[in-house]
Formats: sequence, C-alpha cells, structure tokens
Amino acid sequence: MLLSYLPIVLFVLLAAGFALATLFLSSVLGPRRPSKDKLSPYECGIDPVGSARERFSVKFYLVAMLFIVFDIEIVFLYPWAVVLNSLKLFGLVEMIFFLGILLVGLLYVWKKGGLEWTS
Amino acid sequence: MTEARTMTINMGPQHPSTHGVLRLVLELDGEIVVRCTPHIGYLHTGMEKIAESKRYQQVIPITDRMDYLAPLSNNLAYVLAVEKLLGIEIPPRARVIRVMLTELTRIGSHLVWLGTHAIDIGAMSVFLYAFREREQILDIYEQVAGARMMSSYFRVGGLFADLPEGFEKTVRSFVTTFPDRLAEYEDLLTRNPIWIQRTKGVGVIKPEDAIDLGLSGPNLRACGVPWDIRKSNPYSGYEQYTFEASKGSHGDVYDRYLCRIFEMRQSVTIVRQALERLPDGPIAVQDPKLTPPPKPMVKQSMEALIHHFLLWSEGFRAPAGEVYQSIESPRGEYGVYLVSDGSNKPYRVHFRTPSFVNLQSLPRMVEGRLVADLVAIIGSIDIVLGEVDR
Amino acid sequence: MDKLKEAEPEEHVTVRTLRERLPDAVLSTKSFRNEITILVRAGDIVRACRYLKEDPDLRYEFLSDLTAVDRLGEHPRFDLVYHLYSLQFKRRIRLKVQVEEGEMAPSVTSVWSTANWHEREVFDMFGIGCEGHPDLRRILMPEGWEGHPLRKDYPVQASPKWWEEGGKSD
Amino acid sequence: MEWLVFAPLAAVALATAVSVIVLRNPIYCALSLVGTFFALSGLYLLLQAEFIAVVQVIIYAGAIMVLFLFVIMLLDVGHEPPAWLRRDRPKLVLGIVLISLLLLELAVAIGSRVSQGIQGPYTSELVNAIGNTQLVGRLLFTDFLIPFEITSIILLVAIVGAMVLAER
Amino acid sequence: MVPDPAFFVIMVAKIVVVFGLMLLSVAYLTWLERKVIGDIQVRLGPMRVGPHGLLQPIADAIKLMFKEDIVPQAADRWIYLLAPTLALTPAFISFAVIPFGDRIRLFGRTIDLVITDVNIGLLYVFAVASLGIYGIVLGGWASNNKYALLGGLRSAAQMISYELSLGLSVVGVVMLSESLSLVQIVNAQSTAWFIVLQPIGFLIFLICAIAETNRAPFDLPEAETELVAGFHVEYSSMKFAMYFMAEYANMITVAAMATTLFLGGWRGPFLPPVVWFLVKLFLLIFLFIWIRATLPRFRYDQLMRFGWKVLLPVALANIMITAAFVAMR
Repeated sequence: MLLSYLPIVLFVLLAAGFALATLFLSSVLGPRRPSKDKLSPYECGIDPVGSARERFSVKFYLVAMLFIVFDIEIVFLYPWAVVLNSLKLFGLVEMIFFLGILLVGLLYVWKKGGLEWTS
Repeated sequence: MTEARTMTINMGPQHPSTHGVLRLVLELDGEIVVRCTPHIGYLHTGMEKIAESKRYQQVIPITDRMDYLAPLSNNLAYVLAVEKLLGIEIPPRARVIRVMLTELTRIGSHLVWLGTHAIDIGAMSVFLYAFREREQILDIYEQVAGARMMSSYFRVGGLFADLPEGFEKTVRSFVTTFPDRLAEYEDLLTRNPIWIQRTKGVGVIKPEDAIDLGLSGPNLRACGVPWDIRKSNPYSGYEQYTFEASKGSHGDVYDRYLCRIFEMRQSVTIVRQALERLPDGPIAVQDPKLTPPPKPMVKQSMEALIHHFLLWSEGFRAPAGEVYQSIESPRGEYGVYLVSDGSNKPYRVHFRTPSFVNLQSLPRMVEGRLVADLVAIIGSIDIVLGEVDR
Repeated sequence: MDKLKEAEPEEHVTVRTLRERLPDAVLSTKSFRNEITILVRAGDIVRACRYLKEDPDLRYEFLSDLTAVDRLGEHPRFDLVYHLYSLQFKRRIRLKVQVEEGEMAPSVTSVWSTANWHEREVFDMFGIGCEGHPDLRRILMPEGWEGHPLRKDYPVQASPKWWEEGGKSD
Repeated sequence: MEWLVFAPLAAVALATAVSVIVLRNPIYCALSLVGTFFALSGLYLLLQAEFIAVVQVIIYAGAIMVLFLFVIMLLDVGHEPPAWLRRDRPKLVLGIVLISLLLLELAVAIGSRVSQGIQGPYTSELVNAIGNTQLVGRLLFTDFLIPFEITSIILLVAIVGAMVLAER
Repeated sequence: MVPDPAFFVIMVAKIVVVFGLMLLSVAYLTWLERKVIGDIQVRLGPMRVGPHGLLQPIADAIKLMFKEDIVPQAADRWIYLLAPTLALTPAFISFAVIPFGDRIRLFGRTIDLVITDVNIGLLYVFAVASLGIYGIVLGGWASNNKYALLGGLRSAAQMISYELSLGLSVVGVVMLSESLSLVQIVNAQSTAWFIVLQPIGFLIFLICAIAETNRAPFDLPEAETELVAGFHVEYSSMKFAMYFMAEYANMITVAAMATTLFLGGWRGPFLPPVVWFLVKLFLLIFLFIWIRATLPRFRYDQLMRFGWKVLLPVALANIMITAAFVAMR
C-alpha cells in the first residue's frame, strides 16, 4: 500500500523542485536595480499611512472557526457515505441526527447574524 | 476579541477604478468604509487662469480638454455663453448641427461611462463592446473636425466648417445600428442577477440630499427629480425636438444606470430628428467682425483680408457685462460664467463643471458601505477628472 | 450689437419680494442679457439665501454655482458670485457679495452642502475665507502652495518655485 | 525497510516541533507546526491508516492552522519572545520540571513495553482488504455510534462558543 | 516484496509526462483564454508572436524570467519567497491521482493511465486543495501591503467557505460509488455518468470549483478594480508568474475533477479514452472562460452569503435526499 504513495511523493518533489528552480532562476536572471520607491509598498502612488498589519475585523475569526467545525463534519460524512449502502436505513437515521444537531448550530449562527458580512 | 481598529488606506491617484487621478483616503473597518475623503487637484491645469489671457475664440480648445469624453458639450456651453454676451443669434443650420453633434457626444460619453462602470463591477466584455461603438462616434468627430477627440468644432458665431460629404450617411448608419447594440448591452446587464445585486440599493441618495449637494444630470434624475436643462431652459433650439428626460426613483446605482441607458436612446431619437430637419444655409453668422470670411474671398477682397487679419490678431471685443450659460452636458449642469470688461479677452471665466459638484456627494453615498460598493458608486457618478480639476 | 431689450430688474418678482422682506440686504440690482444680478450686503447673504431658498413663491433650492471675481484696483476688491436656480419656477438669479482683501465672507454651507467645495475653491484660488465653513483648506492646489492663482496680481507664468524646491503634496 | 521511511519522518516531526517553540516569529512557528502535521500524517500512512493521514492534513493543516494564521496575522503578535521566557523564573522552573516528568514517564513506558498494547482483531492485511475508509466507517457507525453522535453535540457547542466569542 | 524495475521506469515516465503536459497546458491555457475572450469581445487577442500568437506563452515566460525580482523592504523576506512556492506546488500535485484514461497495453505491459490509484484519492485532492490557501494568505501578509492583506484575507475567507460546499457536493458521488478512489469512481460510472444521478451535486461542485480557483464571478481576491491586484500586488517577475500558473493549474485540476467525478472521467464511445478525457476537460475550461467574459463580479458579502446560506444548505439537502435513495434501495 505504501508503494502507491511513492509516486505522489515523487510528484510533490518534482513540483516543489520546479517551483524552487523557477524562483532561483528568476532571481539569477533578472536585473537588480532597487530604489526607495520600488521597494516601498504600493499604495496608489502615495506614501502609505501606518502599517498594513493591524487588527482586523473579528468576522474573519468567526469564518475560520465555523469552517473548522463544518470541515470536521464533512470528514465524518466520507466514511459514512462509503458504507451507507450496507448500513441502510440505520445509517441514514444516524446521520440525520448528526447533521440535525449541527444544523441547529448553523441556524443559531444564521439567526444571530453571524453570516452577515456587511455590519 | 478586542475592538477592531480602523485602517487608513489610500485609494488613488494611481488606481484602476478611480477614473483618473482621484485620490480617496479611506478609513476602513474590515471592508466597510467608515470615512471617505476625496482629494482632488492632481490634474489641475489652471484653465480658468489661462483663459483670462486668451482671446475669446482661443479659449475654445481649452474647453475641449476639460471633459475630454464630451468635448463638444464643453464647446457648446462656452460658445453659447460668448454668443449670449455678444447678443447674437446663429443661423438655424448651425443650431441643428450643434444639437446633432452634442447628442452624439452624449452617446459617446455615456458609452465610456457604461464600459468603465461595467468593467469596474467585473463585466469586462461590455467595456470592449461600448468602446467599439464609441469608435464610430470618434470617426464622426474626425469627419467634421479632423480631430478625433479634441475637436473644437463649435465656434463663436457658428461652426468651424460645414459638414463634409457623406456625413449624413455615416450618422444615419450609426443611429440605425446603435439601438440594437444597446439592446445587446442591456441583455448582458439589465436583468443580470449579479449586476442587479451589485447595483440595486447601492449608493442611494435622497432627492432632497441630491439637491442640497447640487447634483445634476442623470445623477439627480435617478433620484426622481426630473430636471433636464434641455427641457426646463432650452438652448440651441431644444424646444423643437420631441424627447423625454430620463427619470429614476430610487437614486441608487441601478437607477443611474437605467437613466443613462434611457438617455442614450433619447439621444438617438434627437439625432434622427436633427437629421430630418437639417436646413440649408450658412453655418455661421454673417458678420465679418466675428466670423472669418471664406478663404477664397480673403485672397480676392482687401476688406476680407483685413477682417481676417484682425480676427486672427486681435479677435473681437465683447461688451462689458456678465453672463451665465448652462447646458445639459452628459454629466449634468455644465455652466459657464463669463465676465467681460469690454476687451477682446474674457476678464474672468468660470466653469461650473458637473463632475466637480457631483463628486462632492461621494462620501455621503459610500460611508457605511463596502469597498466594492465604492467602486460601483464612483463608476455610477460618472466623473471625469479633467473636469473636476480643470 | 447691443440691441436686445433688457428687462427692468426692479420689476422681477425675486427682487420685489426680496426688497420687501429684507430691505436692508439688497444694495443694488442690475440686468444684463435678461439676467438679474442682485448685490447683497455681505452680512446678509446667508439670510438672503435662506429666504430665497425657502420662500414658497421663489424656491431657489438649487445652488448652481459659487465663484469669485477679482476686480483688482477697485474697492472692495472681490466679488463673490452665487448662481441660484429654482427647479420649480425654472428661474435663475445671480447674487453678489463684495468683500475687501483680507476680509472673510460668510459661508453659505449651512444653507447648501454643495457650497462646501465651491467655497474651498474660492479660498484656494482667491484667498477669500468663508466664515463658518466646516473644513476650509485648499482643494485644487497642493497644501503647501503659496499664493492664490486666480488673483489678478498672480502672474500667469508664475515661477515654478514650488516644484523646484521638490515640494510634495502632503 | 519501514525504518527507512520512519526515521526521516520522525526526524522532521521532531525538528519542526522544536522549531515551533524556538523560533521567534509566530508565523514561522505556525508554519513549523504545519510541517509537524505533515510528518505525522506520513507516520499515520506508515501505520496503514490512510484515512487518518489525509484527515490529519485536511483538518489540522487545512483548517485549524488557517485559524492560527488568521489570529497571528490579524492580531500582529509581536516578534519579541514572550516576557515570561526572560523574566518569570518560577514558571520556567515549573516547565522544566513538568517536561522532565513527562520524559520520565515516556522512558518508563518504553522500558516496560506497555506501549505495545494489545493486538487488535484488525491486522493490516484485513484493513487493506476491506479498505481503510470503509473500515473506519463501518466501526464508527456501529460500535462507536454514541461517541460519534456526541461529537455532534461537541461541535454544536463549538459553534455556539465561536459565535459568543465573536459577538463580544 | 520489491516490484520489478519496469514498475519504477513506468512510474517515473508517467510522472514526467504528466508534469510536462501540465506545464505546457498551463502555458497554453493563458493563450487559449486570451484568444477565447478576445473572440467574445470582438478582438483578436495575441497575434504578434508566431502565427496567431501561438508562441506568446513562451515569449511571456522568457520575458517574466528576465524581469526584476523585487522584494519590498517592509516585506517578510522568507515568507514572501515561500508563498508563491506554496501556491504553485499544491496546484500541480492533485493530478497525481486523477485517472486520465483506461489501462493501455504498451510493450507487452498493462499500464494504468493514472499516476497512482490510492484508496483515498478524493480526500487527497481535497487535502491538497485545502493547502492552496497558504500561498495566498502568506503572500498577502508577507507583502506588508494593505491591498495585499485585504486581498489575501478575502481570498482565505472565500476559499474556506466554498471548500465546505465543495466537500459536501461530492458526498453523493461517494455514496453511489462506495469508494474514495478516483479510479473506482470512474469505474462506477460505466452505466451512467454521475451528472445524471447528481445534477445538483454537479452544479454545486462547479460553482465551488470556480470560487476555489478565484475566477470570475468570484475573482474577488484579485478584483483588479477594487484591490488593484489583491494578494499578489507586490509580486513581480517569476514569483508573480507562479501565482498565475497556480491559478491556471488549479483550473485544469478542478476541471479534471469535475470530469472524473461527474462526467464519467475518460468514459465515452468511439473515441479513445484519453481523447474523451481531454474533450471534457476542454469543454469545462471553455465554460470557465466564457463565464469570465460574461458575468460581473460578486461583492464580498454577497459571495459569503451565497456560500453559507445557499450552497451549504442545498448541498446538505442534496446529501440527505441521495442518502435516502441509497439507504432505501
């Protein structure tokens, strides 16, 4: 079984090697004429005010946390889907419970306005 | 989770969707615009100052460069103001040609607006389609004036030259094909759900606010205020044409879009009517003190030569006084305030440009909305920075 | 050339009503090419504007334009020119206020928001300040600019001193 | 043969795990942790646990670390080492003691071969015959049904918790 | 158990050929896109370099190679360099498990036209896809540019949101084929393509695929007109090109996945399997390009709302309905 993963490893190495080689080549081939304006961050021709790395909207954390929860849910769905044919109705009922409980969570976030992005 | 701070970011002057060198300083909370401060003047060329040292006739090419998408509208407003100051009437043929060409200009300007507005919202194909049609309008400019953009075709007292041969055919073919093309653009946008989502209810401005902020043109009409100078205070004989002023009701980006599309259709009908009634006759007032005599005459008649020389070296003098003339340019009320001290140069010229005034409403429309809306709203106000900064 | 019949300014409804309601405000009236100009006393301009805007028979609710003229050599030196428009009655009227160099003119931003940028432009180009303006600073010229370009004593070919010194707009 | 795969993976896992603690820039730490997850995923693969291996990448590297990155980036946690590392002696001592205890425990466990555990009914041949995912599914939805359903409750709590945190 | 050396030779040959073809298709996809969009927009597209601009991608590559490689001063140098690599690598490696043809006989050997068939092929692709986010987020952050940061964050939020529905959309396929191996999934479609049995799943997959690859109308992360170029605004030279290549490689991958999962993979009458696979791939890519030329762009909040409030519930409902059918069978 491990042998079937060997091509993947080789493929990854090839792709990563290609990427690194490209990086290297362009840094060797390209000219280097740095200047102050060239090295400063682009902000439409005006010197930027403050740093780009500042505290950001809390919405992004919420998205990431919800994503984790639902990603875990999806991961549970695959083994279930693979064997559903043999689990029959039993499996269906199980999953209805599982998804039902999570749907409650989704509805909760929905009603609380967690899925609104403008406010 | 602590309180998120706002981030100050410059949008423009080097930005693809500020329609020129407009600089907006945005205060963002996430993606929501908390405050928007426009900074203008990056294209300030001091046109009003330059005009004070030019003879009346020489100011015309300067006006082209203000709203460079509608050069003939600028020409028209200026020459009308000078003619008002002089107290002269131009011959009917010149008037009809002026109307026809300013309406084509309106279509051309709205086409650029449509293309850029659409590409701002991501509908890139419309941009190229709109420019294809605008190209035909530039061809028409080229036919009459020799220049594709800065045509300076309207002159004080009439026109630069009579229409060339084949002109009517070109215009006729344009007005027959254009409505179908317009319908095609509408197919891509008007009922497109994404387009509607991006524009409906965005950048809403109430009619009383719009008046308070001095909005004019399609921006004002989209709020439901049916003010069109062509209707309310007709100039150049607009009262003789049948057309409708556009009218919206919600004052949002979508209504402004509909208004301009509607105006393009109306302009086509006006151009058609102008083609129908185009009379024969002179294209300028027959006053050698104001308009140059025909070139062959200059070569034969001493008097004509003197007039020609005087006009080119001294220009003409206008009576002392002041006038204000405004027209309905594609962007709204385009006014020219002219003060004369009786000499051959304007003592003071002021251009009341619609973009300058309309841009002022931007912060009121965008604050509290998303950056993406900002882009849609800028596009919908349809500003030209050459006109904002002058 | 000058053969057109002029209207009598004092017969114009706007002038009549304004004279009736604010007799002290109107200094003089004039008509040229059938355009009425009312010279208003500087201190009364805000009152006059508000009245013209709100009176149901006049309703000049739209401020078309606001600019200035430098009459160098005359006193007072500057004219501030207001172009008002009535959407309902389709009428235009021109108001004028005269200020001397160094004087401030009252701001009409409280009557029309649109006056904001216009007054900034007047300040930028002529150096006439408007009292009560919420945000009076240069608008077209860079913030560090010296002089006011549209004044008659500002040379057309001004020395580009500002650029030579490598000035930067904020 | 197995050692050939195991040794480098274990080395990578250890090295990246150490650099999570040692590196100063929190973003580098987070990326090192991603490296650890990959090495762990490889180890799972070595144990014939394909499903777990790939889930390790999806959940840990693909989801949880994204949240970490968000937090680090958006809060712009400083690049300086935390203050306790420099000043707070008692905590440092406590940490060393705890780590020593852990190591001791590990050593005892390895020495007494407790860790070998009991041979389960599912040999690797059997797993390969049925299919790893299929087997996980079959067991999860029959024998371990209750834990599975409880998971949904835990996830629900997580959703509510996230929402409450976001609202504050 | 050590397999014979021929196994390794074939394996390496397959890897090299597939990788080389991927690179070539990525390059020519840029040409194809410009040509197709040009045609839609009544213009010609590239015409100068070679006949019909056929050498344009090569010229572009050479030009980019020789461009100055700028690293902004305020940037985090190492992450700034690492990010494009992290974007490009995952974009290519998904293809390792996608079957692009039936087994063929060559030199007396049977060769499977897939680099490797693993039991969890489908999950492998998703795992790789979930890593694509790193290149974008890190690139946006490392640039220390506000536009880049905004673009990177948007992109991250968008990608994770649509990853959920993407994952859910194929659960129906898994139920019907009872396997996570892509080879098995193609085999399960010998009677009927899953697009027939899972039309809603296909639709959701397609929408999410477009969103995952950051293409119009979901091209917010780079939304030129708002964020100038989004997360890669500071990138120049080949580093910029790597993001570009990653986008197009991702496009090929998702089209190949859609083909494999819903359109019967390489299956089809008359023509050789590989040709069928390529035809389906091409049609999907053409669709992506067509959509880009036609539709305006979504707004960020609309996009998120659509992902969470429309796609997610619909995908869940689709699963339950499919499950009911499978369980009652």
